[in-house]
Amino acid sequence: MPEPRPETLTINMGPQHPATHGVLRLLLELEGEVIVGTRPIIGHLHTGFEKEMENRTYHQNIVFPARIEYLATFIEEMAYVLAVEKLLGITPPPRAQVARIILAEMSRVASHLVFLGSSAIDVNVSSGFMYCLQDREEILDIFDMVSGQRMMHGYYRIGGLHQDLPEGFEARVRQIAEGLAGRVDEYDSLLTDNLIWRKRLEGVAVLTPQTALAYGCTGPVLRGSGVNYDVRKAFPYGGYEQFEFDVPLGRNGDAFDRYLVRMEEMRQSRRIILQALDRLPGGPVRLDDRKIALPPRGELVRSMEAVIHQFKLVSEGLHPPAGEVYAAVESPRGEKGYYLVSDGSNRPSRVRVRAATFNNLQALPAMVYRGFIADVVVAIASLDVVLGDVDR
Amino acid sequence: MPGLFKQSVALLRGLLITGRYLFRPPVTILYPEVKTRVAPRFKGRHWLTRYGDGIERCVGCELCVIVCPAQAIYVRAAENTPERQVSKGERHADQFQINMLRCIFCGFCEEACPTGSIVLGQDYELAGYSRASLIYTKPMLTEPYPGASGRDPGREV
Amino acid sequence: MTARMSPWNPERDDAELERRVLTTTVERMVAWARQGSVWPASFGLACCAIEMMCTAAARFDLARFGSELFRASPRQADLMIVSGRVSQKMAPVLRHIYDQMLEPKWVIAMGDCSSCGGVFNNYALVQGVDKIVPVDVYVAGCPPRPEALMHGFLMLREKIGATGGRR
Amino acid sequence: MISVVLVAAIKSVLVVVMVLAGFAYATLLERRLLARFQLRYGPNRVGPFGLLQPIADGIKLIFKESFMPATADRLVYWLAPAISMVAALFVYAVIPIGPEIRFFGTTVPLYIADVNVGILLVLGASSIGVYGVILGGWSSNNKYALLGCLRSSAQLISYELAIGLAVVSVVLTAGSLSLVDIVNAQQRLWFVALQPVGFLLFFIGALAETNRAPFDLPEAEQELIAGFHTEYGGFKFAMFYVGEYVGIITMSLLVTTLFLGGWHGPLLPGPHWVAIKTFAFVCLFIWIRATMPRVRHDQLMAFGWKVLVPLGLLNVVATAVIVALVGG
Amino acid sequence: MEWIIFVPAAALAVAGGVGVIAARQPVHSAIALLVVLAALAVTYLLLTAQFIAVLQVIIYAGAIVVLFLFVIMLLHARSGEGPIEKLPRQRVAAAVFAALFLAALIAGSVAATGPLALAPEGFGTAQQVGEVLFVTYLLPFELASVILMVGIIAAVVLVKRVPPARGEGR
Amino acid sequence: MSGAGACVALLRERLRDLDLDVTEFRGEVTVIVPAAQAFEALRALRDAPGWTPVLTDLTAIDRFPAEPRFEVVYLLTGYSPPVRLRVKARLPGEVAVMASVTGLWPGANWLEREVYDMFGIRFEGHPGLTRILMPDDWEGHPLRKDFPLTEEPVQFSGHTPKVPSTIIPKSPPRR
Repeated sequence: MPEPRPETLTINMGPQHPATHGVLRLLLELEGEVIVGTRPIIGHLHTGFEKEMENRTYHQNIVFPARIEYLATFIEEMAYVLAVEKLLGITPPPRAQVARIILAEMSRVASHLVFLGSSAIDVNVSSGFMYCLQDREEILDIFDMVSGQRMMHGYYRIGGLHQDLPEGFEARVRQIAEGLAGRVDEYDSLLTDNLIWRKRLEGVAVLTPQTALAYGCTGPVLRGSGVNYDVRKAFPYGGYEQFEFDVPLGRNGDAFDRYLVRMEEMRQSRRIILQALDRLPGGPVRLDDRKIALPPRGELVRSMEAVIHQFKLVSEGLHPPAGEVYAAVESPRGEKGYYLVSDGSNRPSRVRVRAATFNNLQALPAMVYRGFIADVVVAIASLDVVLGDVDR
Repeated sequence: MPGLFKQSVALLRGLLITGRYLFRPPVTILYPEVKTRVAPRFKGRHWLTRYGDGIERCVGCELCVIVCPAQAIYVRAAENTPERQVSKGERHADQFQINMLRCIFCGFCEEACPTGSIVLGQDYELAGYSRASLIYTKPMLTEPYPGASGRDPGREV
Repeated sequence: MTARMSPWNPERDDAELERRVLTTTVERMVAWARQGSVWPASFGLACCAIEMMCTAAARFDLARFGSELFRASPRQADLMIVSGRVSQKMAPVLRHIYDQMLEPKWVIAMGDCSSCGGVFNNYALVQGVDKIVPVDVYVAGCPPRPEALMHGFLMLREKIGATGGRR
Repeated sequence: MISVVLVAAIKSVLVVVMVLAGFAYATLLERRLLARFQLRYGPNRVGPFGLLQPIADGIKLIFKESFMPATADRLVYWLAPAISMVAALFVYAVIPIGPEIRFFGTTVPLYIADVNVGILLVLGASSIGVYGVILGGWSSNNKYALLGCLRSSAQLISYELAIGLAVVSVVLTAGSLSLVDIVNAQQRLWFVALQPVGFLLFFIGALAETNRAPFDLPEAEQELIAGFHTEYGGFKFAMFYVGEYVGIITMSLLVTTLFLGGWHGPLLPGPHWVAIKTFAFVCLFIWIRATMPRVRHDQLMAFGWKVLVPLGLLNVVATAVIVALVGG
Repeated sequence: MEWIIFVPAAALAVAGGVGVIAARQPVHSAIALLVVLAALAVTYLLLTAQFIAVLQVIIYAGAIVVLFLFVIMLLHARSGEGPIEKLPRQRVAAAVFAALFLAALIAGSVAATGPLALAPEGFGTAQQVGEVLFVTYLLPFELASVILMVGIIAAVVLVKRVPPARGEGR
Repeated sequence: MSGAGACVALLRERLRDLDLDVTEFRGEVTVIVPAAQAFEALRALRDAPGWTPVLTDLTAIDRFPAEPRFEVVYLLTGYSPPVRLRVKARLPGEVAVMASVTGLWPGANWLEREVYDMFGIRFEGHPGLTRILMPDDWEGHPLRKDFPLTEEPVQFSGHTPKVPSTIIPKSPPRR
């Protein structure tokens, strides 16, 4: 940003500001109320994930991804676990795969609900916020039931899942998925048709496809600008190639299109969940390889061998071959990738987290140029930033 | 003009939606009086469980210490003596501390425990006026009687 | 309608939090008022902030205790819920916001990261927000369930009721 | 002479107490009602049903540290919230809540003063109220507060115009500037039927004038932290708060008085009707807040100047023509 | 009876007037001006000219001084406090003129020894103001509005800047 | 452009004197180019017909104490058809300087700043190479292997334990 000109007013938005969805700091240069310069300052939530993960074993690292992007927790865990599995060259059992997809799509819905809720409160529809969070609670209840935690599940394991899905899981997921269509329709009529909502979002924070590509934007931000790229379709992972779903695209690249894309994605997630429930296979949920996955609990009392495996795997961790992989998933915010470099030891020698919002956020100055302060709020909301993901 | 009419109707419909909620009962859980029933798998406060006969399960193997990503557990093992047979193995945990403020409730310790001693219970009300008050020691962690943690004391692991 | 909780116990707690007997009626009235009207600053950092939002949302409804007025301006807030990890870069900002709040003010360290760094024991994070600001209540959990936060909040209320808001 | 002053003084005190109580419970009403729109309970723990919540809030704010930003303009920083509150309370001198009643053998009118330009006085008081906002925002020496106060005063001035035009049409219809006369003119037919456009204008203007959703830009916390009162805390903040909520009650009362026949209504005595109608409007304000997104500042100004003001002018002209034709 | 109200109001008006020129802070000047206007409104009320009093508040206090404040704040926000201009010669001239004006005032009030004239019936009512504005002095009134309009257009033209070409901030 | 192989072929054709080292692991193609020619190679890839690669990621690896110590990693993705290609350049520890690719992809701006912040690798031609995640006055580059994790012992009553990362020691690489 050039030196502030005398006739402009520089205001500092954040790092603690209600609209920045966390600890993002923006230096806005204003002419009146028109923005002529934006400088995002990030790093206020830098947690040192990459370094931390390089100092833990592959198994211990399972706890970290969900804390990086804390809104799409299951998708995050999936990304990391997939990366390690790719490094090891293994595939989890089919039941685990489908269960992961169900949980990932539920996570996506939960995350989009937070997006919707926080966008709503950013333009002061506090009720919409409450309804969205209440719907999310229903989903979190299922997560709690499955993993014992609402947000930081630690449920996925390298080579499968921690334990089988609980009793009554399918029925409850189905019930929520069935009800989801009505909920999304209700939000549609509460917000989409609302004149003020449209006026606030339409034509605001426009992102052209060229700019989006230049900044490496992904996810709904990119698709809102009309570029068809969804990791689930382009580089299918974890069994997504077996499911039918559409990738919604926007046309104008404004905040309204991104909002619509996310609304439609919730409907598509519902489709995937229902399909996955129909074809959820039986069988084990963890690989039967004692070098990778812990033995079943029951064996510990019967077999000395199992106890030895348990001790070895816990106290040493697993040892993938030397090499490097990049595994990406489609998180609610875009392409989330884990780039793991192994030197053959029990710790990754390099963990790189490719954060979708880091790239998306770079496009913010271009999006809000010559907009109003109020548009910045909408733009940040429509980017759906998670600062944990940006700063890592 | 028809556009204006449609828009006004949309605004009114928004009002109707929120208005409808006014007549629904609140979903609020009246927390301190009504405790939320967490899922059976819920990972809350830790317990060191006992067998049905009251013998402690923990053998002081320190696998939980090793696997803990936050290193929130500290165990000092001691030999069992014929006079004082605390656990079934050769050793038992002489000291067992968990720093609840470091623990992230991931459940890895429970998974790693070969005897099923450490379990994550249902209690989530963990708060204190000082950091030290949240370092739980063995007397606080050991279940007072078999099954107090809510887990079947007769289970194998 | 006060909550049934573990009573305020001075022995159990640190010396600086020792009980101060409220003598006059006015003091009691003020303590009662402060207890019933704790307005938190809307100060969200990381994962815990999401659970803090849930605490204010319909299912848990912190508003029942008169505390739903999350104030964007620290000047109007009484309580800072440090909800998430505090990085070295954020620490001065946090302190600044705390300084902007008017006395009497309280701090809840919500979750492991703000209480002591939690699982992130590394260069980037302040290992415990009590190194920057005085903390009244620590809530364990990663993140704590909304009920757990509420439990901590009720403990804080109890403390305010017992001390009248002075440290 | 003395007795006149005494009665006026007693009535003033009564009104101030009532209005302040009304303010306190308007905040509680808003919090409880908003909560019910959002499937929750709202404050219900402090006192029975949460009824003591506003009192707790008030005591807490009074006993909060008294504070002033180091760089603030001392005089103005103090003056602003006081202006805000006093201007809001002043209006009640002329708003009638009922006809005369018999009391200890004397006839006591249920209004403090029947000024023959009463409605203009209300407008005048609200134009003074702007100073609270503008000076408060300026004196805190904070960029957010300054932006908030500029926005806010621009908004208040613009929408005052719309309100003024709506009022003019009512005045033309009633043929008097006195609020008592205006209410009496509605004995047979409420002005909401005669002046539907005026009613709409006034209602929208009232939302904007009291900084309520969807026009609550001055304190748009997602954009400007807390707007003009960002730097205010404790009791001074409470005074702004009083000004704001009293404003809501005032506007509801005015809508009642100007368009809904004031104290006229079947069966119940006058003041009850005024209370019921006002309460309904306060609820409507809250309902709208629970539903509507916030408009953007430029959209707000455009709406005010390009839609409301021309509409108001047309309405005044049309009313004048009709009054001239019918009444002449 | 009226003296009880008139004297403080008049004193306040004078004090406010002094405040306008004496205050260092422009905002304080504006507030002092507000006091003057309010005190004047009170004196209008004493003349039973309620309508004029209220108009005084609405128009002067409600609009004009607000605009002053706007200007002050916008300038203040941009460039900080401007240096106080010292023009010694003007001060001398101002003092001379002020003295002359004071003398004229005193002379006028001494000369007016007759009984105080009562305000005419209906003085200051809406009807009377309307008649004066729209009947007696219609032409000057409309001319004034045209002049104001010209001023507004000029201000807009002067202030309006051509927006810079669209470029993307970094 | 039908796949990563075609990209490599194109690179070979465009830059004949380029010293390419192509490896494949788990289906991912990595091209190692000399640091001095990395910019040329990346430009050739970006302008290659048939795809419009997006710079998905830009990061670095520290192989301390091995030399050359650093590897700068560019991950290119073509969206239609979906192709991924990883380009790496090795840098010595003493003069860790690369040519900035912000001219090719504006999105590289923050990514390069992050690499600078975390590894201390400088990018020449970058419009404003300053710290991005760490405070401006921070000393050191956290993701370098010789930068300590800076742990503190967990608080227990009456005991000071080892720091977390030493509980499970890093095992020597297995074959």
